[in-house]
Amino acid sequence: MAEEKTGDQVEPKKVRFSFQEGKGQPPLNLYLHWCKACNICIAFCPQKVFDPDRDGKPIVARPEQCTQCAICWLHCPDFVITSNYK
Amino acid sequence: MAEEKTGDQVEPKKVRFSFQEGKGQPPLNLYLHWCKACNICIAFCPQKVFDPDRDGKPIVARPEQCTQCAICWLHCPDFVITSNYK
Amino acid sequence: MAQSKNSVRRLVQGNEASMLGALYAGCNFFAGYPITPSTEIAEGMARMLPKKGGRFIQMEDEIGSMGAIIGASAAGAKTMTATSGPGFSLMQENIGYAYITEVPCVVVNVQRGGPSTGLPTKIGQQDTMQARWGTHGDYTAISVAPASVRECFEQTVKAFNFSERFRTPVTVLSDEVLGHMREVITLPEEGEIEIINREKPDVPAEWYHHFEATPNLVSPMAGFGEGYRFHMTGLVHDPEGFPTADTNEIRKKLSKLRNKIVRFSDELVQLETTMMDDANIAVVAYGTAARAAQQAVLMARDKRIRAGLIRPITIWPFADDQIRALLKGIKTVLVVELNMGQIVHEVDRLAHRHCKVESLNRFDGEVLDPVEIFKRILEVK
Amino acid sequence: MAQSKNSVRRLVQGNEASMLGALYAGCNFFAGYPITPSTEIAEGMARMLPKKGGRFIQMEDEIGSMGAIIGASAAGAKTMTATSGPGFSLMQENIGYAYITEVPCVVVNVQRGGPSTGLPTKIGQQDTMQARWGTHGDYTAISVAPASVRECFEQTVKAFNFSERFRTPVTVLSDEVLGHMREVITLPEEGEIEIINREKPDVPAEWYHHFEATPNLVSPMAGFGEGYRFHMTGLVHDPEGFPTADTNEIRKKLSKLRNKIVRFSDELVQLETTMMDDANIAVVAYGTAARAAQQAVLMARDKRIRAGLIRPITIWPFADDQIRALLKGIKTVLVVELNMGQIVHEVDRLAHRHCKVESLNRFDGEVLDPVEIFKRILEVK
Amino acid sequence: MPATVQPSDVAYNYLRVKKNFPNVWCAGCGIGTVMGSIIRAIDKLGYSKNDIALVSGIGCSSRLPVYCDFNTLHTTHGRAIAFATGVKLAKPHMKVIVITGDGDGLAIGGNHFIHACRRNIDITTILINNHIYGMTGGQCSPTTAHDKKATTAPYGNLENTFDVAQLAQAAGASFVSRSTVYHVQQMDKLIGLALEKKGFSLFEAISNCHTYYGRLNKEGDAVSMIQDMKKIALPIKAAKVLPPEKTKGKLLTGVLWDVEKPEFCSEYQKLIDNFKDEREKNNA
Amino acid sequence: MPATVQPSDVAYNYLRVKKNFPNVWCAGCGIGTVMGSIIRAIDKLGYSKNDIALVSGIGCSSRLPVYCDFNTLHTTHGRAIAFATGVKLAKPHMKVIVITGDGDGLAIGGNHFIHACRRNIDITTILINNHIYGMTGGQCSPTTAHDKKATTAPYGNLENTFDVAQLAQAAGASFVSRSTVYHVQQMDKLIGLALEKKGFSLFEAISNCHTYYGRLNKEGDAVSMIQDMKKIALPIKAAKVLPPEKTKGKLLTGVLWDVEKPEFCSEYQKLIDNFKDEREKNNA
Amino acid sequence: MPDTTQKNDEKKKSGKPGKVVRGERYEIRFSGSGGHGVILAAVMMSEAAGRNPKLNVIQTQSYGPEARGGSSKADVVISKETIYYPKAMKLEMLLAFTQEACDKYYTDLKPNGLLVVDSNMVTKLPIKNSFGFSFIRIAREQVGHPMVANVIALGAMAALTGLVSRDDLKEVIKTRAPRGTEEKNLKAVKIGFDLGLKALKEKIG
Amino acid sequence: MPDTTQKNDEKKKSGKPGKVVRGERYEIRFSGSGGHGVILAAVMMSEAAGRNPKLNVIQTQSYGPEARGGSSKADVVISKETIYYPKAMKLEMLLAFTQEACDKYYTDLKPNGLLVVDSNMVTKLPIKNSFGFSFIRIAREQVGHPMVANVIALGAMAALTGLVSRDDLKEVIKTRAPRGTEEKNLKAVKIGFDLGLKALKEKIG
Ligand SMILES: Cc1ncc(C[n+]2csc(CCOP(=O)(O)OP(=O)(O)O)c2C)c(N)n1
Ligand SMILES: Cc1ncc(C[n+]2csc(CCOP(=O)(O)OP(=O)(O)O)c2C)c(N)n1
Ligand code: SF4
Ligand code: SF4
Ligand code: SF4
Ligand code: SF4
Ligand code: SF4
Ligand code: SF4
Ligand SMILES: [Mg+2]
Ligand SMILES: [Mg+2]
Repeated sequence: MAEEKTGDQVEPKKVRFSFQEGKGQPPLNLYLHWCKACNICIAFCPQKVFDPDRDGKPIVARPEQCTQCAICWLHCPDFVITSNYK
Repeated sequence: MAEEKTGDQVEPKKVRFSFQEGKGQPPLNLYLHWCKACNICIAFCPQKVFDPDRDGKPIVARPEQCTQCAICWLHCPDFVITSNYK
Repeated sequence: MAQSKNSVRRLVQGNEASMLGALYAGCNFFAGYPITPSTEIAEGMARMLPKKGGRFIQMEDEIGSMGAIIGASAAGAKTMTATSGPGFSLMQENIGYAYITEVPCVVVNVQRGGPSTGLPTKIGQQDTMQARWGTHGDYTAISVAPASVRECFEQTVKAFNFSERFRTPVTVLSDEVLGHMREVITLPEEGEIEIINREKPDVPAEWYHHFEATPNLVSPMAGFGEGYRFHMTGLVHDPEGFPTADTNEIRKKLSKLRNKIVRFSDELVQLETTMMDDANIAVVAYGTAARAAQQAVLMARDKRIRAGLIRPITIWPFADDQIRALLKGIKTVLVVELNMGQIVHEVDRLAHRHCKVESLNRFDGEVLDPVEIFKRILEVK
Repeated sequence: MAQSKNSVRRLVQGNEASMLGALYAGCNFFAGYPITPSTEIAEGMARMLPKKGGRFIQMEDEIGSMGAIIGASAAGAKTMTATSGPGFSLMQENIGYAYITEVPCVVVNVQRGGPSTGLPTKIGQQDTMQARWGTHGDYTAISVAPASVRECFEQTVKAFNFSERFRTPVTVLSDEVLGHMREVITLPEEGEIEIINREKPDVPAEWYHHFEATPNLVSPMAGFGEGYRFHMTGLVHDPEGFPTADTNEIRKKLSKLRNKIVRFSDELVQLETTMMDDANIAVVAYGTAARAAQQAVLMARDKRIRAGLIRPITIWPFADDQIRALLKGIKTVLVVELNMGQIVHEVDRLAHRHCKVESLNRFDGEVLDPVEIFKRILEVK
Repeated sequence: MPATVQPSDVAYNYLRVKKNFPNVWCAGCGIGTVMGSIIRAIDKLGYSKNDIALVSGIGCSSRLPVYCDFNTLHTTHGRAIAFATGVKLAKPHMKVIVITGDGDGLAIGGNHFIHACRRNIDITTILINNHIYGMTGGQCSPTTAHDKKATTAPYGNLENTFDVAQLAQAAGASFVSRSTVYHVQQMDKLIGLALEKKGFSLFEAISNCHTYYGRLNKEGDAVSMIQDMKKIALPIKAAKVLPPEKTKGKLLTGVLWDVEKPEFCSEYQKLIDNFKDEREKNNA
Repeated sequence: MPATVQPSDVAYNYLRVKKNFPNVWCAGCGIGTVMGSIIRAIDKLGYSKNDIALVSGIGCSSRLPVYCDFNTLHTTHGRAIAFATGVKLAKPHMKVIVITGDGDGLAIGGNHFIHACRRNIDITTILINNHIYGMTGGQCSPTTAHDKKATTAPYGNLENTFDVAQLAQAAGASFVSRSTVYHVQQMDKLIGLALEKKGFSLFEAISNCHTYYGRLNKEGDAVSMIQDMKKIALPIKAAKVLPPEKTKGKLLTGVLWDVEKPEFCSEYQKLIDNFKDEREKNNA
Repeated sequence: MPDTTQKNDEKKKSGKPGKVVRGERYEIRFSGSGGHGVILAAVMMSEAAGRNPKLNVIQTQSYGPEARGGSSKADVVISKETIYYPKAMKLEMLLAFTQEACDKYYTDLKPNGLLVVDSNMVTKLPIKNSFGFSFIRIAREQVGHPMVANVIALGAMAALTGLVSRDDLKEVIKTRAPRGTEEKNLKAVKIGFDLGLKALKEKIG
Repeated sequence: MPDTTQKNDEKKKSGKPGKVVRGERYEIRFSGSGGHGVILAAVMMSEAAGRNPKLNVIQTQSYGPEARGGSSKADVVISKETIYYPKAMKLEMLLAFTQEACDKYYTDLKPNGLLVVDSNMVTKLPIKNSFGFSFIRIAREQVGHPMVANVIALGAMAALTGLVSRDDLKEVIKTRAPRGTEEKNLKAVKIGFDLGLKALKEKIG
């Protein structure tokens, strides 16, 4: 029960997913129709993967940095984010 | 807080009131109109002062034994018993 | 006649009959909170239900009791609660929830004298209008009022039938005298009274809509845990059960609540008449008051007064058409109630122009005496 | 005109006006539980009362709120609560307690669409009958229905006045549109509207009976802690306030509850008419619906249709005599309500034989449009 | 007469003797005994009758106020504390005492109870716990022990019970105490302490309903039920120095909880006073 | 992808995606996050959707069930537990989950809450505590801290708060746990444990209402409120080994209480089975 | 309700209603105070009478304002015809266990109605047509239990009215008496029935 | 309610009612979604209009089914005569912050009614008679706060309608703007008013 010890729920992952611009699929899918631009994913992503668009919704700006740590999709209150790695 | 220690609320009194048949007033007054013959006073009097009458209401049978310990009047749920000693 | 076990004549109390009627109708869940003079119903249920595999729970209050029977009914049970005035008032919010979510359940109100704590051990018929208008918002209510121990049984069965047939809460308006009275009666045997159960869906779960529009306006009803997953809410909702703000859907939903009952009120109306054929003075009374009125009508007939009795058993929906027809040619109608005048307003609406509407009311916790009523018949005739 | 601070015209919301009206009337205690669309009243009270030395409390629910305002009124305060349908249903039991113990207090019901949770942010006028019949037992209710922001203020003051004058709870039937609407108005100045306070006893404490029989049927009322020690109970009681089983006393007590209001209903009835002098078609409407109806009547007059408007402001007791008189000579009466038809039943009772009673109802959370009403006038005229 | 012994007739100064007596309770019902304690505690504290309000709900226990010559309010079932809250806020100088039963105060009235605890409003609640609904004829209450019988638990109660004191404490009450109708002098004292406490104070009086609870559970008449209380009670002070096995199954009595925390009426008064000060400052 | 990381799209198997989305909650409201946890916990336990009932009252949090493809019942304000009790007793094999808020579950619904605890009926209650009434626009709730602002506490809250966990425990619940919308994986796990517990189990989810609570109390937007949760939370296991001064003002998270006691539905089943046995014996 | 009436869901069967023949109502009241068990006695009387298939029986009671204390009464109405009004109107027979009850209810007796009292409790007899028995004393002395006084009285009244048979009474007592007290109650009812018969004989004879 | 009517407690004053002259209603709607502050703008407009003692003003709004989210609208009705029906019937002017609101409400405009939109948000204009302003962009760029877009729009609409004066608007903003934002809002209203005047001139000129 690691999270009980630290109060933190996610350990930084060691694995780094390789993603290269123009190659393969992006690490995440965003169903932005449901997104309300709350900024949680953007602020909480430890790898700074997202940038906000004009409306404040996330753009996967640095896909190659994503570690699939799950923080963004676990916190997103609107079920916007799904992962492409299964 | 003696009663907190023993769980008992009344210590037996040392004083014994003198009452003699035919002399002075009885130790207690009973307003029997309110009495419901519950038997509490009779059962709880440590000095066995009362006897029940035909209806189960108390009779001050042994007035000379009353120590004015207050048990009867404190317990009587119907405010029947008052003391003549003040 | 070979008597089955049930058909033995026996001395039964009104509240006991209500309880037995519920079991006869298949009630398998009861939640309640004790209150005089209804408590014997809960006590009987506590004793009987576990024996029949049903469940009884004493809730923390009447609000909880009403909530629990709605929840249990949503989950497929046939459910009932019993109470009296103060508890009935507390149940109103949740009764409204049962109206809008169209959940069948039965509420027995063994009426006592009111308002407020009032006269806990005395009779009243003062919750008649409350049974119709007690909760906020628009809806249409069904209530029945028994007048004998046998009817406490029968009308509880009917209440379940109406409730299941129309997917709506139904109130049984009993009263203190009826509830505590004992009569030697023969209880109906199994099969003697038809039992109606809610229609279950026959479509696949994907197609199921909990509030589907149907020709008779009553939607088939699945229960929780039966493979049909659906949503229920006290917000105005669409046929699927989801909240809606579409004025058209709202109008349809609320109209359905009314029309499913109003359009079929002939199925609901139960009315008993005595010697109305040649009557020129009609007495209208229900529940315990009707028994005194019946006696009074007989006394009047003895004196060659052409009195008759109209006794609504179904109080809501009110028997408008039937009573209007019965009052044709009647000179005076005397409405006898154990309250300050409640259904007299309905009769007033229905009375023809030449028909005098009079009332006789008692609200001091006692039943009207037949002689009192008889005297009043003499006065107003 | 030298304008005092109060007489400045300003934009006021309906709920704010109700709140200000209460303060104007001297309300010094408010207990409530938030519910849309009434919450602004509680919020305003929370802000204002401590400034005026009064007290506000948010209770754990509406039952508690109603209990608290009755308790505070028994202890001498002028008290109010505000709610909407679901809360109003929950308050019914304790409202009945206020009836029988004759405790003045004001309940503002800012109506929303029902039944149940219904349409929390939409308008309804569906609790009209509930305000009359919502709690169990026999009693007579007083309710007023404002139709403008200024009237939200005025009628709250009146509600306090009626409540204090008659020692009884009074309901203000506001609605979502009124509550949230803003109008530029001039608030009454101090002294502009008369304030009535409950009559206090002038006898020595030993002689004081909390429910003493008086010529106007309203007993002087001492508060707790004022040297008059008395008993209050929801059981039917004698003039001293002690429970009684004497049928005579019971009859007297319950009759008092009715008669103190019925006999003085002329003091209570408030009715506004527009162009009824030569009308042959009358529209009856109240609250927000009346504003649409008023516009529709003007449209009809433009088309030379002799329409008029009857607007009851006091809903209960219903203005029987006044409306009966106004309907003399009227051919058609059109009752316009934002519900499925509630006071139409009352109008029906009162309409003369030759007078057709029609109704126009809307219950989808929207206000009737003047054009809709106008069209219906054309249809039924 | 020894000074420690309570005079026997103070009660008469506080009873509405002209009406209502003999009281409605069954012969031997402990509620009358609790009433005596309340009256003596008030008398001892020297409060003025005019400043005392007794507020109750519905139940045998809730019938108590009608017999006492105070400001008395017999409300609806379960709602006494809500009404009392109004009384207290309208007349903050008054001593407001709620009289309730285990059904009235904890079943239907449980919510008002825990919220009054939380608010820590200066009300003293005397909860007469007879483990059953007496008034309506012996139904189960939230304090009817598991397996015990009641008319709505004919095969034994399937539910668990509240520990009233623990509930009150967890909900936020600032004073919690308990005794029984056997321990009358302890009751007198604890009620006095509860009344003197600023904040929400609870006194739980264990009482006998031999008519229903006793009969259904074969616990005998009033006398034997009251005598049983003697056996089961254990003063908390004594309990504290005993090993756990000796306190198991015992009913702890005495002051069970006593803390200081913000009290609602005083907090409100501060708010009012602040505004007053502000106004005065502005006017000056 | 590491095995411990939750798949991101299980939720879609449980959402009523065709209607009702996007959900009604404000941008960043934690209720949606709690919904994700509930779904993942259920998925992990492999329960059948048909056997799950989600029952709620009224409030923002109580809107949760409408989005989930279970048997869902959105009841009246404060009454979810009462309705759920009926559901459970009618279909004892079902997993009945109550979704409620601090206002719904503890203010108006406080009584059903404590009684369900007492009865120890096998229902899991997920109480989303945002310390305010969100739905009606920011009024005070029983968990709004003393001195904090709300629209009905414009000068700061004069009342004290419930410690929900302590209240549930004192009232008789058999399992009590707590976490925050910051600690999503802890939430997933604790909800799973609560669901697996036989008896009344509580999971309190601390959530953010930045729209009202945050604005009125200057606690910033969703992100900053959620980040604050990280600072204040302290796992109970860690707290147990810390000195008291280090745990003061902290929000304990984890499993706070877990005991075995008689559960209502099983007790009832025994009663029914007894009668069945008796009948069968008599017939044999 | 009554069979003689028409339900709207049936076809109207009855022809023109003429003069209605109504059977005689036989009304008995049991009265006393809380502990006297008058309701149980009335219930037993009703059930016994109901064993006769030709009789209709209704039993009602009235509680005081409280569930406990105060005087209590229980009425039994017996008739060959349908009983409409369920409460007693004119009593054929009144049993009074207390003076208070006697004073309160004797005026409800028919002109020739019979008053039965516990002669130790009711010492002032308001009317002549009465029987006194020491029910409570006999219960204590002969059955060892004052509580069965009500059943002794029941027996006596059964004998005096002739409405129910000894056997029917016995059957009823077997089912209605609290468990474990059947024997005592059977003994009590025998005593009472014999007392009643004896008194009747004396009166007639 | 209206002054033209008779209260039963007064003496009926008015004579025969003839043809009723009604003042023109001037109806404006502010629409957008949750965060756009359309209600506050409508309230400010109403209060400013109300400063003219000759005008009657009513402001209403409608909430979606929820307290939050969805599109919201606020109406202002202004008239020299008593206003009976409080809701807008035929709009003189409609402000739309979103395309959704625009599409939903433009049909409520009078034949010659004017549509005012945020030209970045509303790109498909359903009618010709319209003005577009970049309210939100201007708010961000010139006031540093997108939140004051509503007040800029208010200023523009005030100028376009000519119903309320610049001074009245200012006064109102001082009291109605959230504390601490007065300056920003005053600046915003000035910008808006000027924008409106300019647009008007261009149109007319
Ligand atoms: C709303 C409502 N529900 C139910 C009742 C019936 N009722 C009266 S007293 C009571 C129980 C009282 O129990 P308790 O408080 O323990 O008092 P006791 O009689 O045991 O002293 C009940 C259920 C009522 N009067 N009002
Ligand atoms: C009987 C009743 N009273 C009041 C309301 C209004 N109401 C709806 S939600 C709510 C408060 C909800 O608070 P909480 O449970 O904390 O939910 P949140 O919105 O904060 O998630 C209130 C008071 C209602 N719907 N019904
Ligand atoms: S999974 Fe989400 S939070 Fe984690 S690194 Fe990738 S984008 Fe960032
Ligand atoms: S957390 Fe979800 S809703 Fe919030 S900005 Fe990111 S994707 Fe959008
Ligand atoms: S005071 Fe009472 S109890 Fe004590 S000895 Fe005297 S009679 Fe007995
Ligand atoms: S305790 Fe009181 S009521 Fe009981 S027997 Fe003694 S005097 Fe009578
Ligand atoms: S029923 Fe029980 S609680 Fe009520 S008075 Fe009798 S003994 Fe006391
Ligand atoms: S108001 Fe508060 S609780 Fe409700 S959805 Fe918005 S942030 Fe969440
Ligand atoms: Mg009790
Ligand atoms: Mg909340």
